[in-house]
Amino acid sequence: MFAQHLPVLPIILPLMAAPLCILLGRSHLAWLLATLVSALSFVISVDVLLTTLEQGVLSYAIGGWQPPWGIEIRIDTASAMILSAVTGISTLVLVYAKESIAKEVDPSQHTLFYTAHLLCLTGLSGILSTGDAFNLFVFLEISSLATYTLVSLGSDKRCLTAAFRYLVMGTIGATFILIGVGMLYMKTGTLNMIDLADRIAEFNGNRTLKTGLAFILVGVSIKLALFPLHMWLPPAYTHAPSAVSAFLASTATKVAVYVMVRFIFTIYGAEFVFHTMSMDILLLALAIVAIFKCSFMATVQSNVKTVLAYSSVAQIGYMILGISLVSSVGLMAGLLHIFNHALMKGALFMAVGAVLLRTGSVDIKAFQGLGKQMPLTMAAFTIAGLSIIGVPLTAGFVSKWYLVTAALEQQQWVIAMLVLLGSLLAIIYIGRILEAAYFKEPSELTAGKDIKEAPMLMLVPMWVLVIANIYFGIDTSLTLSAADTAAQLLTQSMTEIEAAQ
Amino acid sequence: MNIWSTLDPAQLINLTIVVPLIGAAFIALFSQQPNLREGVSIITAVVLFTLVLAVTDNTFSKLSMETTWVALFPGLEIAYSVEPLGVLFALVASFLWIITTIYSIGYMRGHNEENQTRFFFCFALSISTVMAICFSANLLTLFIFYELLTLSTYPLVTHAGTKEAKHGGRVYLGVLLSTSIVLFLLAILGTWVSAGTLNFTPGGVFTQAHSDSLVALLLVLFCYGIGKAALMPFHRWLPAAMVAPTPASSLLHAVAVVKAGVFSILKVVIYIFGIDNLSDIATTDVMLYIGTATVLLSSCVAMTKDSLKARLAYSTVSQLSYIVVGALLASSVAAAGASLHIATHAVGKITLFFCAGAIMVAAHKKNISEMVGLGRKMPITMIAFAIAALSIIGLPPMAGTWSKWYLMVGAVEADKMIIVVVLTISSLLNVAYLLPIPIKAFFNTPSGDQPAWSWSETKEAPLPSLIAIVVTTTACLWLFFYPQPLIDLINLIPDVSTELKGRP
Amino acid sequence: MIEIISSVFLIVGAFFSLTGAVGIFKFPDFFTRVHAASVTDSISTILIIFGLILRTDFDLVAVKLLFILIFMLLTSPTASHALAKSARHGGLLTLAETRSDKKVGDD
Amino acid sequence: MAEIIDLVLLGMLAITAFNIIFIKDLFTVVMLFGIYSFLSALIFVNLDAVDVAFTEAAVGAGISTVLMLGTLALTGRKEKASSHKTILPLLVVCVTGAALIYGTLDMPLFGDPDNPAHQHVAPRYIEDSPQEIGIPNMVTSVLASYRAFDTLGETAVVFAAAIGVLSLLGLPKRDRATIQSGLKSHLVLRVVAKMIIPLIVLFALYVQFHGDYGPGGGFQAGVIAAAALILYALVFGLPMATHVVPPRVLKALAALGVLIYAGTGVVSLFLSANFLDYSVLAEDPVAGQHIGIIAIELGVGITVFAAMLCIFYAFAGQTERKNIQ
Amino acid sequence: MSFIVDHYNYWIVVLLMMMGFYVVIAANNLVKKIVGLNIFQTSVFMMYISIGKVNGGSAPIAAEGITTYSNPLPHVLILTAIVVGVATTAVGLALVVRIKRAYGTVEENEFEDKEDLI
Repeated sequence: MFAQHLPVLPIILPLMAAPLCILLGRSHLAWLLATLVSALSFVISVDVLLTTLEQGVLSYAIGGWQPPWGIEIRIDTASAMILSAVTGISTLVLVYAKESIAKEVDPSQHTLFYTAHLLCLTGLSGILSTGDAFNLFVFLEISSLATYTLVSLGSDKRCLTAAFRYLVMGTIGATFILIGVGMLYMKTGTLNMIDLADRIAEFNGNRTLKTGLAFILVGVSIKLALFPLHMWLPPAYTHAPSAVSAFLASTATKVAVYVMVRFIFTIYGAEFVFHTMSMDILLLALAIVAIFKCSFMATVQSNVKTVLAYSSVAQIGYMILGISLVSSVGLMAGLLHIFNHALMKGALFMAVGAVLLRTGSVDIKAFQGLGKQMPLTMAAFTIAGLSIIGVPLTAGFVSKWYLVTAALEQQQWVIAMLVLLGSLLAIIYIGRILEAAYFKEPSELTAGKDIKEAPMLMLVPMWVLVIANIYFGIDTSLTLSAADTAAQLLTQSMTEIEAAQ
Repeated sequence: MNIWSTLDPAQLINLTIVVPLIGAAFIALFSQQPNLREGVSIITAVVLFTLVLAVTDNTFSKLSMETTWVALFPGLEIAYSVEPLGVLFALVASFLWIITTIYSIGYMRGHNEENQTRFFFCFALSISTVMAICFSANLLTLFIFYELLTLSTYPLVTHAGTKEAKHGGRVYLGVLLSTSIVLFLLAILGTWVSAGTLNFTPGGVFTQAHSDSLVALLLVLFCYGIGKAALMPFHRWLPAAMVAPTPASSLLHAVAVVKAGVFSILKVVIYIFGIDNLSDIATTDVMLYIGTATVLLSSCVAMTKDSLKARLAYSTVSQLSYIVVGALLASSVAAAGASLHIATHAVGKITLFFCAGAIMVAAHKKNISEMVGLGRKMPITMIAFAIAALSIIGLPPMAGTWSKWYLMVGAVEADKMIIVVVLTISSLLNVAYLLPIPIKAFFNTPSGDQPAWSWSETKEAPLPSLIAIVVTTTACLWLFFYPQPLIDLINLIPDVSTELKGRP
Repeated sequence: MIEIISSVFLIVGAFFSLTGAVGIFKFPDFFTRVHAASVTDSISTILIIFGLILRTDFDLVAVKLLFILIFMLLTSPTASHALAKSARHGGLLTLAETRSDKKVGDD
Repeated sequence: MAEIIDLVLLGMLAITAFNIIFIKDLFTVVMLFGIYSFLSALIFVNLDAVDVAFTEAAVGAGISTVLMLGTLALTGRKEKASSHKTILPLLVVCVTGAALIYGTLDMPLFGDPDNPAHQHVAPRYIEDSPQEIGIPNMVTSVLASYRAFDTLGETAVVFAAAIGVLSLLGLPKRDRATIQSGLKSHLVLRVVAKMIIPLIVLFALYVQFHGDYGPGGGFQAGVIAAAALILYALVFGLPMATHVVPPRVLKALAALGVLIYAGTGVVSLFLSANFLDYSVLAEDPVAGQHIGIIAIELGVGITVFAAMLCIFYAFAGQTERKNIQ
Repeated sequence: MSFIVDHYNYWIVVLLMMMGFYVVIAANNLVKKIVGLNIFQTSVFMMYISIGKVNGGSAPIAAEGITTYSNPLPHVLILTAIVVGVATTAVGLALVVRIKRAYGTVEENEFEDKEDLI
């Protein structure tokens, strides 16, 4: 009986489970509820994804009010694809979190942790599903507030300053988006994305709309940590509890990239953004700098979580690069990378969390000798690391393949080369950690300690992600068809214009 | 000869790739029982060889063998298709694997190495990837297994676990991964985007429609991207990889890895660019001269090296460039020579490495200067060394003669006399850096008076190693007298022939 | 007619309000300032609300305004009282006391 | 006339903001911020946004200021002079401002009834909502029905904030009444507080249920009710307040409010309508809408009340803790 | 002249926004940063409400005899945004309190000195 309501369920299930967690009060019950609800959302998202692949866009009018008067839930393949990744990762992270936060978070806050996690999930699902520009802002803020809370639960006091910085930057970003949406509304009188897109087309070159776009892009760029607005991200991911880092690194910034895609391709249209405003050159330049600067930063860090955080910023550069190539293949590569990167970063952060649990440190020195002591964890780290590098038969290779293809299709040989060179830096920063793990003797940090393999509850989700990395590196049919359909849908207007010319 | 005739030919390919993997699994399983483990290794090697023989048989009977594993991207699969050049390489690699396994047993036990299971395990893995490279039907498949080969041989390079080994391993991985990811992958993608296919197609995939500068650029990218071919200045990894245990060096860095590199170049030249179109490409000559420069320079470097393995390593760099030069000469005869050189150089160089390893195990000597008079202690090893050295130099009656001959003929055919000159000079250089070693060993004596030589004085390497050395030395000779099967095989390669064009 | 009366109320109310503001600036110390503010506040509230009531139709709105007035008359003096008392409690001295203690209070 | 008032208010806002930049005494800064909020509330009234003005006054000048003061009590009221770089921020601000000014050049005329914003979606709300929803306050109609999903999100945000503050500061323990706190010596204050606190609560209930007809609704009501208890806690001390409304109950109430809201939506799901479609809640769609709005406004009110009070408790608990030390 | 009359409202609002924004990014004291954030957001709210204004309109509460109403939609949006703002403020201030406890200061440059910057 709920078949037609499926699009809205991934939002309201976690939304209702969050207060229930508080009412339950007991942390293990809260954990169970959160995990089950998240898993259920995942199943629904996958179902929705398959439905969109068959039937195209799903639209659902909240409250029975037809858009543009009411708020519309609008799920196309791009949303459904990222939604599946987000809910899937969330489920795995929750399974993982039980053991992980037991060590890193004070027991009295476990229930709050699960509640905040569910709220964050609600926000992310909402952003991905909504078809209304202002509603997107609301959900963005739900997820952000929950995120600040989650980050501040870390055990190191530096998580507080990290969370505060994140809060200030995030709020500025959100306010910028608010300004931009206000300008859109001012000129068009509507907030529904599709309706907006129809009406913006009349105003090509309008100064208010241009400014609105600029503000939205800057705001979203803060949220997605596009260089040089990424300064909040490394401390936040470093000092947050590992489960939180794993979740945020693989979902939150990706969802922000999705928001950017949505605003550029659905609302404004590629024509306006890239031809009228020439945003592609700016984005391209920033993406390239992000890839190199932040990959380089990653190679000189001694805290492994910071390494991964900088790596995340660099990887976001790849996604933006895909978008800035202004082609269906480029966008597809970007979307693919959103999905694939979620898989790899999730696994990497989980592995690091396991190391933190067993050794009490995430310094690169703590990794020395772990290849023997925690073989399964380090094997997972290795495979996920190879995926980041983009070694064939891993998911990372697939997205890089399409990214370079997209660049070459535009005859951008230099950019193609730079993308590949960026992978070399990944070899260095992943390689350093692997070298420590496999070739160095245990350092004074861990010497003499009896270090055991991570508990089952952590290994299983970690390895599920690792296997997903390999699976989606070999059997690409699902991800490719989803990303392809999504990119086709999003760039429809663009191809129509090109055809007209 | 074909004991697998009951099998579907397409299944043979799968088997050649899977059998070493199964072997590897058993090796890991029997890690506690060395005899059983090494037994498994040898059996796997033999089975693999018979499989490759069966494939060869089918190739001669023009049976097409193809199989597809999985479609990685739309229109782009991990697929295999047998063609003669790959068969040639597979034959060489699988045959030498048997020998090397036998040799390793002696070497590893004689040397009391640690982590022997890991060694044999990775060995089997890398052979599996080599088989996949041999039979790959498109560049993507080739690339994937090319990378896997790098990764699976990395533990072999760093086997010793010393600081030196790690440094060597880092250079090895660094150079090979960087070149392959940045240049090779870029070249592949460039081909994919412009030509729309990555399948190995006789005559090449590029047409007149493709811009000349694009094709020229791609050629450079391929030549340098395939770092395993050790074209200067990306040759550093090869000497660095010599920190590996000798059996690993011998098989992988004289046969499997480097040959995978030049094999890839040959394959790209023949099936992606097409030999006939090669002369139209602007950068062919540039790369050709870089190849010849590599030939000469690395020979010169080799002369300065005292460490035997380092000298052999630079010799390998030089010899690999023969193949690159042969491939780029745009002549069918030179290509044939290059293909044949894969086989002849392999047997020659592996013998030399075996000898170097034997000297290390039996006499614990690494440097050439210490080998004075060693012929008395290790006569068989040093004789083998001398024969193999002659083969590398290209003197009859050794196998190397044929490949050099065809290369020279090809150079003449391509009207590039300078190459002929360079090859000749290079042979002289070979003489200069290889022959002194056996000469010193046999004819120089450390001190004036020596008692007459007797068998009791000898202290040869362990028996398995010795057997291996003898077998490969025999192969050096054998291939001089009976090169015909290989030449027949090479003549099956499209556009490649040992006959000069225009003459009946 | 009512209009005019109402306007007078409003203007006078506004005037008192203004005097209160001036007082805050002009009076020398905390206690006198609080005094100025609270006294004028009450009278101006009364006047303004009466002025407004006169402009209504004496319906529900007028009742609401009356409620507001009562509320303001309760809270505003209480707030002033609490403020002054807290200040006293916290040790703040009146102007006279400051002078007699010969302390330099220059604000 | 309205323009002049607008202009004067804006000028006063500018002066206030300008002072906030330069004043180092944080207590003054916070009070100025309260003034800023009040002034903006006045502007909202002047621009016909009475509901917004109501909320801004209650939240900006009320809750926010109280929380800021609470923070100042813990962190000290002086901003230290610093050699912080001012050039870069100034540059960023100038560029941003210039971009905004550029954006205003093509903006529709201020107050023009022909603006696109007044032509497209809004007319339906103005013309049809009194019939479709059956209540005169269009803001409430849009808030609670047309855009109910936004409001659900808003409730979740408040809930998330409560969760965040709880996880950061924790709730005060209920039985710590040994500490003397509150304003014991202020007899006048205590008496007056006793008189008006019930009135405030009554007023909150009025705002809650009168929101359909006039300005107000669950959110404002929740804030006002919370303000009543905040006053109580200030005058009689936190321990007394936690005795009246225990923190654990508040936590549960905050959760309950969200559940009531979302639950209303789920009920429509079970009545085979779309999520948050209230028309099916009664025979008559308009009556259904009314029921739905009352239900969700109640949810909002409960959550906001509980969350705001929770947040206040958490801050006040910290202050008490500091006092003990 | 009419250009100024039609836009002055937006310009002053922009000025206010930028003053708030300046406080956010330039202030060293965390409480002041939060105050700045609030000013910034409140000013943005004013921009929205300005959009909703219709000359000669009255508050959007249906009543007899009134035909022109101001646009209710921006009001709804801003109601939501105000709540979001106060929620952020609360969490931000809670963080400030914790930072004070952990570092003993709420001046940004002082606690930055105490942690090795990443």
